[in-house]
Amino acid sequence: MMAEAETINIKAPVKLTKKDFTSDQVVRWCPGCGDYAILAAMQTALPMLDIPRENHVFVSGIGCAARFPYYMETYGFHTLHGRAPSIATGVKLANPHLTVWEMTGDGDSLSIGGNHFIHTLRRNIDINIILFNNEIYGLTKGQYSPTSKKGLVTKSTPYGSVETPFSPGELVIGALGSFFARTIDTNPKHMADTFIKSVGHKGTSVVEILQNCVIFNDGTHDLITSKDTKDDYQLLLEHGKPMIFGKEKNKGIKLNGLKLEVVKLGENGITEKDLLVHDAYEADPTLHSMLARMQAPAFPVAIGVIRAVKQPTYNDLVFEQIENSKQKQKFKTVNDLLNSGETWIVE
Amino acid sequence: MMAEAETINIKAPVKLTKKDFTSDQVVRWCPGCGDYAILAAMQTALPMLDIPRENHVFVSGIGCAARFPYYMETYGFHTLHGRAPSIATGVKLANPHLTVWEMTGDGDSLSIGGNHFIHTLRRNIDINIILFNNEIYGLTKGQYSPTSKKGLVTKSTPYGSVETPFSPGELVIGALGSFFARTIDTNPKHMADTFIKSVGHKGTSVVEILQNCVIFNDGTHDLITSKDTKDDYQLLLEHGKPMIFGKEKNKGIKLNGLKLEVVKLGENGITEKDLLVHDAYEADPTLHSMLARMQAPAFPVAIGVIRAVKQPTYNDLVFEQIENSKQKQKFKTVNDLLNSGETWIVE
Amino acid sequence: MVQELEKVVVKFAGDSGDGMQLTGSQFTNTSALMGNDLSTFPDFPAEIRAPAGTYAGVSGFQVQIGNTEINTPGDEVDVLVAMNPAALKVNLHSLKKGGIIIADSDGFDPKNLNKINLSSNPIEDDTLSEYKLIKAPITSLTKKSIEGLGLDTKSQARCKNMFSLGVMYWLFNRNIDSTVAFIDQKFKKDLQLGDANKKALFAGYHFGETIEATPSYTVKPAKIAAGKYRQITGNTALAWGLLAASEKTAKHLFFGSYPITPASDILHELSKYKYWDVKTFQAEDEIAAICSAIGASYAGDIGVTCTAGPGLSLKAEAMGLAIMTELPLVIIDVQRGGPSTGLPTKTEQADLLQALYGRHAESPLIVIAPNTASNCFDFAYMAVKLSIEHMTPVIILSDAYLANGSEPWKIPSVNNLPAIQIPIAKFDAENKYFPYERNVEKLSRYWAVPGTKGLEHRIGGLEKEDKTGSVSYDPVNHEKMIHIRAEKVARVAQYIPEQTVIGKEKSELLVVGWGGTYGALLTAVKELQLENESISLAHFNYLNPLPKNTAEVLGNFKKILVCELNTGQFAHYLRASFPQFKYEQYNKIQGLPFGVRELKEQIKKYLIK
Amino acid sequence: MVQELEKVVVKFAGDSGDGMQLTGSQFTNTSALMGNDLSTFPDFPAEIRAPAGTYAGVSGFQVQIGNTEINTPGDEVDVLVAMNPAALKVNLHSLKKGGIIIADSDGFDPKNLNKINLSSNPIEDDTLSEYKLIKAPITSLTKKSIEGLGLDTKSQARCKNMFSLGVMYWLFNRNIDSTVAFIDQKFKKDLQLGDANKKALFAGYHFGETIEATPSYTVKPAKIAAGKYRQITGNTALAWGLLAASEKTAKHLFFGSYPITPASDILHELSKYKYWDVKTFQAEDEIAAICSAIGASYAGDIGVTCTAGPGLSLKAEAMGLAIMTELPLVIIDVQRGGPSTGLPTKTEQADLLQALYGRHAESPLIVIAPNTASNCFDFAYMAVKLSIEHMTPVIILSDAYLANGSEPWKIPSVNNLPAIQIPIAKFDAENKYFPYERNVEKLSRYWAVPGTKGLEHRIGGLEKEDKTGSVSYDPVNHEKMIHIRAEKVARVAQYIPEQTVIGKEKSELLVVGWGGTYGALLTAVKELQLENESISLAHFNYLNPLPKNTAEVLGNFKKILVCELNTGQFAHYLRASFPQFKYEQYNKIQGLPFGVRELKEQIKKYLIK
Ligand SMILES: Cc1ncc(C[n+]2csc(CCOP(=O)(O)OP(=O)(O)O)c2C)c(N)n1
Ligand SMILES: Cc1ncc(C[n+]2csc(CCOP(=O)(O)OP(=O)(O)O)c2C)c(N)n1
Ligand code: SF4
Ligand code: SF4
Ligand SMILES: [Mg+2]
Ligand SMILES: [Mg+2]
Repeated sequence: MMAEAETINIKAPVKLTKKDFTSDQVVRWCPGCGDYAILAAMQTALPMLDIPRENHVFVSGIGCAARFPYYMETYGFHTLHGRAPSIATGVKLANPHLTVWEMTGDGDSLSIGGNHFIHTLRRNIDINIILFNNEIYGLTKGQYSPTSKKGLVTKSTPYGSVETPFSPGELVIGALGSFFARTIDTNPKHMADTFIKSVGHKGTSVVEILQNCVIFNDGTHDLITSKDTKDDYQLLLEHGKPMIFGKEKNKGIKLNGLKLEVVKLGENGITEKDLLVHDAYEADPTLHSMLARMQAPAFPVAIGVIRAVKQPTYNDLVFEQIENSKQKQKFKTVNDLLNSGETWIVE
Repeated sequence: MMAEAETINIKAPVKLTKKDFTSDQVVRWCPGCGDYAILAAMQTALPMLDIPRENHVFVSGIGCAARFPYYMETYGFHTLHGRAPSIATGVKLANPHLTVWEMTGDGDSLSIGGNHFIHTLRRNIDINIILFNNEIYGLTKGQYSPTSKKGLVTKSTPYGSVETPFSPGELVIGALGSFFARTIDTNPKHMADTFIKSVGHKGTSVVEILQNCVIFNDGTHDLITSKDTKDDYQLLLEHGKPMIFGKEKNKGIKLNGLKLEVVKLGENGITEKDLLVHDAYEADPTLHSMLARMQAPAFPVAIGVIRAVKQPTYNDLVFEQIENSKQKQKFKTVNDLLNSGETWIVE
Repeated sequence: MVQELEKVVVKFAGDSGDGMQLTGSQFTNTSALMGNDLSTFPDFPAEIRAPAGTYAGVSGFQVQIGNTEINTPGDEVDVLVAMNPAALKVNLHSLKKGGIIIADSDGFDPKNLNKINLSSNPIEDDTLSEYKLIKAPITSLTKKSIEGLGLDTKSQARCKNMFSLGVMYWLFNRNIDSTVAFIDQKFKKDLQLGDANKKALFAGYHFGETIEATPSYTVKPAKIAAGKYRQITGNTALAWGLLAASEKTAKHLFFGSYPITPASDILHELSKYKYWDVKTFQAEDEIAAICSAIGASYAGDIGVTCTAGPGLSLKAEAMGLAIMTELPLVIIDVQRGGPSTGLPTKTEQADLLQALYGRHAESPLIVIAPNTASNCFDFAYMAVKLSIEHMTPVIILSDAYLANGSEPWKIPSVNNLPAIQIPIAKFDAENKYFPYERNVEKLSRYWAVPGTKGLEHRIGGLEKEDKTGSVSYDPVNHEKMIHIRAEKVARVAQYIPEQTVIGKEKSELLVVGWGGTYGALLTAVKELQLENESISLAHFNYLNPLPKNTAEVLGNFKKILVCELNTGQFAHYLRASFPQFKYEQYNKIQGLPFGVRELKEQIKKYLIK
Repeated sequence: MVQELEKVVVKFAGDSGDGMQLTGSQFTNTSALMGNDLSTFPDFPAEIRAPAGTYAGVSGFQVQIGNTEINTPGDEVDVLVAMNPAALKVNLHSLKKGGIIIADSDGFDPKNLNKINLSSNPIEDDTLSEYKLIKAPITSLTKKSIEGLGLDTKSQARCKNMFSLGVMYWLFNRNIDSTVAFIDQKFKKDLQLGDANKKALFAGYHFGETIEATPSYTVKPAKIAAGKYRQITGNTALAWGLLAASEKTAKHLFFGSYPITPASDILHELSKYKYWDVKTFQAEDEIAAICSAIGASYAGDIGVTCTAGPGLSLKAEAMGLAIMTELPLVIIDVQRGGPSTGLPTKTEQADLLQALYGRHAESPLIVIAPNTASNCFDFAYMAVKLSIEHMTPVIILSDAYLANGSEPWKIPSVNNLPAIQIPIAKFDAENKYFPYERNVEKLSRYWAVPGTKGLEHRIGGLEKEDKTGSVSYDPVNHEKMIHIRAEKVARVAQYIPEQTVIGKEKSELLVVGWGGTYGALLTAVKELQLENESISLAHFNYLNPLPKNTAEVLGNFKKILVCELNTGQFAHYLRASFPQFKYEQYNKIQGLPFGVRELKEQIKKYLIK
């Protein structure tokens, strides 16, 4: 089965260029913030899509990440903290031909916006949620977020946080999400590629970006992203490919009963054939959930499209109902409606 | 490993009886509503616990289900639509010695209250959430809810609902829930038993009750609950027991790769040994998730405690921090604090 | 003997499960078809189906019909149908002395008497000596009438409301045909049940004929304006007004809502019109509901959201966003009793100050209130018009009384509704589009809809720079924008009708009201005018901004009496807006509409010179 | 030559990353320790760290120090430290003609000039000819001074704020010791960096000495009341006031909050005091925050929640629940610029009407507002006292100006704070506990805490029956309860101080203010009084209910001028409450506090006879 993610019309950037997607606003993130790379990746990706500029709408909530729309020369709406999924839903239902992006932070979408997030996923509204996960509230100057590691000392947790962080991927799957991918602010090509795939997916796409906040949570993703360790702690998933990783490409992921395990190729007779082969399009979420859950240092962290399952979208179903009901329209005009049912004439 | 659920002090109802837990308020549910049986089961269960009556607090949101506290002769707080988890959190943190119940409907906790629901689970606040799932908004007279079956025709979906329903168990697990059980309004003993187990669990316990709304969604659980079909569509889970079901106790659940399948004992050489044995205390959520996901008619629906994993609770961790910090208290009194740091004397 | 009446108030009361709402509507429909003017007041409990026989379970439906203009469902009941003791007790206090009671004597059994702690049976002792009592064994007669149809007991019991309706039809010489047609239609898939209902209806009718306990009555058609009429409730009228606006503007309606009593029926009604591209989105909560509507408005639909008090509280933050981004948005608030969950099924007018001020910081918006069930249609339409033409949110304050009450409505033609100008921004290669450039008269900005080539732009909740709409923290710009937003709303006064006065323009006492209390105030004032009192009524529909002649109107009277179903919110607002006048108040806050008699009594206090 | 000054206004301005807030605080601390009275005004951008060198990135810290009473951070700046061209340009308009500018000449490089589109360098051309300009190559001198310590360039650059502080210390003859101690403490884990900071500080000091470009100044200690003093900001004072109330009542503090500018620091501060059983709960949103606080109050803690405007909007519904269930609850709103996201770091007083009316239906609660950074302590304490003693929610309206500004505070003793009576319900076998039985004077109900044997009861958001607290839909009971809840809040007027007047009790003009504008209004009024104007000030802390002598106070003046940082909300409220008086208004809504000079100018308009 070929998923939508693969069928998207990718064309050479003939008409539009990165510059066409760059607005005249001064970018106001802290120097060194991972958000710059995300912006650049987006501005690189969009010209590769066969979508007119005016059909892109960037909706965001509140947070550092949520400043994103100001910097894109497209339609943009910087809304309320946590409410971007609902605004985006309205935009998509008003005009399903638009490509709707939701740019959001871990606080914006998983803390105050958690409910809209899970309901959007359940409904499978065809929007692309780009989740900047810096595991901190950046804009409010450094409180722990629902993805902060347990024990983290922040302004609001001087004794260390006692909360277990959400695993965005698991939450997405628990909320019946049809698309989940993970990428990294230090890998521009992979980001751009993932954005394109998210557009290709019909339904709610969630792209988690491991993003570094240099000011309030510097280095939180270091183990996964830094030059020295990344090969050992990133598992680059590609559909149809075996799950191999490691500096020497000699480690792999194997299923052991209902658990995953890291194995070494060559050791104990393990060969590539023993490894799991990634199937992003499998409807059953069991393995996707396990992959999303993998955490360093016990496991490598899965990067790439973990899940991309074709499921009817809310917007398609609504417009189908609209079309179908037009076949058996009860009233032609509002005047007909007003004059329907029991009426009487006074002379 | 022995889970808390098993160690709870169950004692003969010496001092308290069902009557002691019955308030003087007239019960105002529709005749025939499943809620009556739930009330009776709760009033039967509580005397079996070694907990003084004044230590029970029933918190609820808004909905038919949420009327529950009025009928219990305990402390009770009928709060706001969707907000019961937050109120309950405040109660538990103010006084961790209280046994806090949250009585809620599918709309109350999964629609408007979804965010508080998942955050309560993530934090693992030690409260017991009893979720009356009638797959409808009862109190507002019959709109579809986030658990209504796709296609359901209701007042707000005259053309049928286009939304995929949440599976409460999967959502609980996606939100890192430590305890999930399912029970049925037609089985009073099992309900009472499950309530007791939920109290035994330290952490957020979610008990989903398949509840019948006679007025607006009559019979939605019929396949699972009716006399004729229930044996074939209920899988009664017990920790340590093989997963057997069916009128003739001749069907079972077997693992096939990463999927579950229904098998017949005796057919194709299948014996009890091939069946899965339930382990509610396994920390890895993979199998629990699969069990929670099983749906009739392809599968029987899992009834009983699906997951009960010991994990630190938010409240315990907070009170630990409080105690620990008392060892190295920086100031003795507020006066000390006011006089600390840089001060100067004006003469 | 048939006695002719000018008007009569009838009330059907029984258990929630007894079908009294249906009985009441049928009686109403038939009377409407027979040409009466009328007004209804359904009154049901917060519980879906509270225990049978208890006070909590009583469901009532009151209707006043007349051959003259009828503006309220009536203070006092002339004829009460009581299906059980609880229904009798709850309603007795509003029954006119000498009024008629039709009691289902089967319902007055020991079990039901017990439920409300009655030791003696009121239809047997002398409790009702001041009334005309018709004891009818409705339940058993119904059963008897449909014996042999093979219905189960539950279905049999469900027919008794038709029996009582039959009795009333006989009593009031009503035409039975339309109800027969209704039954045929409703039970077209269960002919047996349809048959049973009809049998019960006729049995009741014949029972009335047989016992002839009282004279029977008739109410002649009212002399009302010629035309085609129908009945309509406030909630339906709101829904239809939105549909009309959508048709007129050729813009799709997007309705984001979360169910809540007493507003949900608007969602139910609109969800039927998918074929007119109406998108009803049942959101996960009120915040998602309003935000989806804002998103839809941003993308070019007519965004509407709808709720009651608790939901209005939740929408406060998002209203601020719509104000800042200057997008059209209609917010319907069907007011109910509060605070908090309060009295969810009862009526009240206590959300006014919240509608005016219930958002952080300086955030003015338009507030309007319909005053009859039928003109809910006009104000829903008007809300869309104002919201789009002035690019600002509009709150409609309806209430539970208007929402559920119904009245005959002379059907308007959509063709005659005022045009709606849409300030759409178009691409123009010569002139750059600035999101906050404004129409010089209205100060409204122009609506640039995503998907339009060349108008790409960014908006949001941070303060905007004048004209460009860029984010601006400039102090002077902020003050300027605060004033522009306020002035934009203030200028709406130039586009709405002036305030009218019913009665003399200048006189002794001006009664002031707003919204759903119109029927009662009008009736009271007109009756007093007939009594030659020097009194007029100014009933407000436009609350913010107030009509531009408001001060003038108020200034023409020696005394002003503001009557509201709250503790005096409109009076408070008028006092702050026009402190030069003195305002007296009459307030009631019982979850009930005003009664005409109580109003007249109160008003008279201010007429003593 | 050392010149003595009565008071002086100093402003440090640079990039967000330049450490100007720290420099400002150190200068303030030292001045406080040297006995000056003072007032500060930190002013930072909404961005965490906007691009270096841009206007958006400018972060400022203003302080006025004096040997007399100081109530504001000052209108006009005497000495401006500008680290780059953007910082200079943004602040130049408020620099006094003839004032001193200390500019980091290294920061005025082509790159930075370019960023704000300057073609000519203002410290080289004649832009600053009307000022005294001290050009100091701060960046390069700093680097030089710490050469050889082996610091990387980034760390080196971070020391330049200490250099500029050193220059200022020399200029104002400040004692350098406390900053040295501060550095030692701060860098005790990185001695190298500590060393560098000290070296830079001394280098700056010596630079000042060396160039001797101007006379140096001194500001003698102020003659203020004897006692022990400290500095405090409004946010810290609010936090500590709550701690004091917790200690005094021996009840645990539960603080449920969701971070939001400018309120988050209260959460940060309180989260340190776990050892005093303070539970800070960082909720998932504002609704969960207030609800957790309500739950905690219900269970016997002191429930507090804290937010700014957008969050206050979100809490509206839950406030209604606390009102209906009559539980203690303190809601802190640190006001900021709006509407919507607005100007998140700027000050404003525009949430007043929302605090008064921003909930559905009739839902009165207590509203109070501190007026100085330090009396935030007292009003936080008072909020807890009123909330518990009267069993009703209390809103505290602070603002961004009070929140971040600091002033010297004569340290009070917790022992002297007024006692707090807790209306706790106790089990009594003789008398059944009724949840809605009331204290006859205050009308407050009694608090029955879960876990108390024999007091099991149920409460909730549906209307309550008088006394029993059972759910009641009774019309007359509803009206009664509405009135009781209103009267309960109204009676608080008997328990709060009467309104005082600064100046003559009876005179020509009464200036009226409330909350955070006190310092500016007081200074303006006092200066005018010195100019022999017939003027007094009534500054309100208790907004609902108003002090019981309010009408009396207002009635003693020929004219009343209400000054607010909004479009006139308090004036509107006074007009509605006491329509017998005429109110003039002066309003400013620029995200900035009042300046003394502008106030005097405006006030004078009403003093012309
Ligand atoms: C209703 C509301 N509550 C709180 C805030 C304050 N606030 C703004 S952004 C934010 C959290 C930002 O965290 P995140 O979404 O992770 O974004 P980041 O800044 O880290 O990119 C908070 C709490 C707000 N603006 N509105
Ligand atoms: C803020 C708010 N929004 C909406 C409502 C209306 N409302 C009350 S209960 C309910 C849904 C009830 O459904 P559920 O939780 O499934 O409970 P059930 O009645 O089915 O037991 C709704 C929408 C409300 N009371 N408050
Ligand atoms: S605070 Fe963190 S996330 Fe925000 S702009 Fe700065 S570095 Fe980026
Ligand atoms: S409406 Fe449904 S859920 Fe509610 S009380 Fe009636 S039967 Fe029960
Ligand atoms: Mg973040
Ligand atoms: Mg339900």
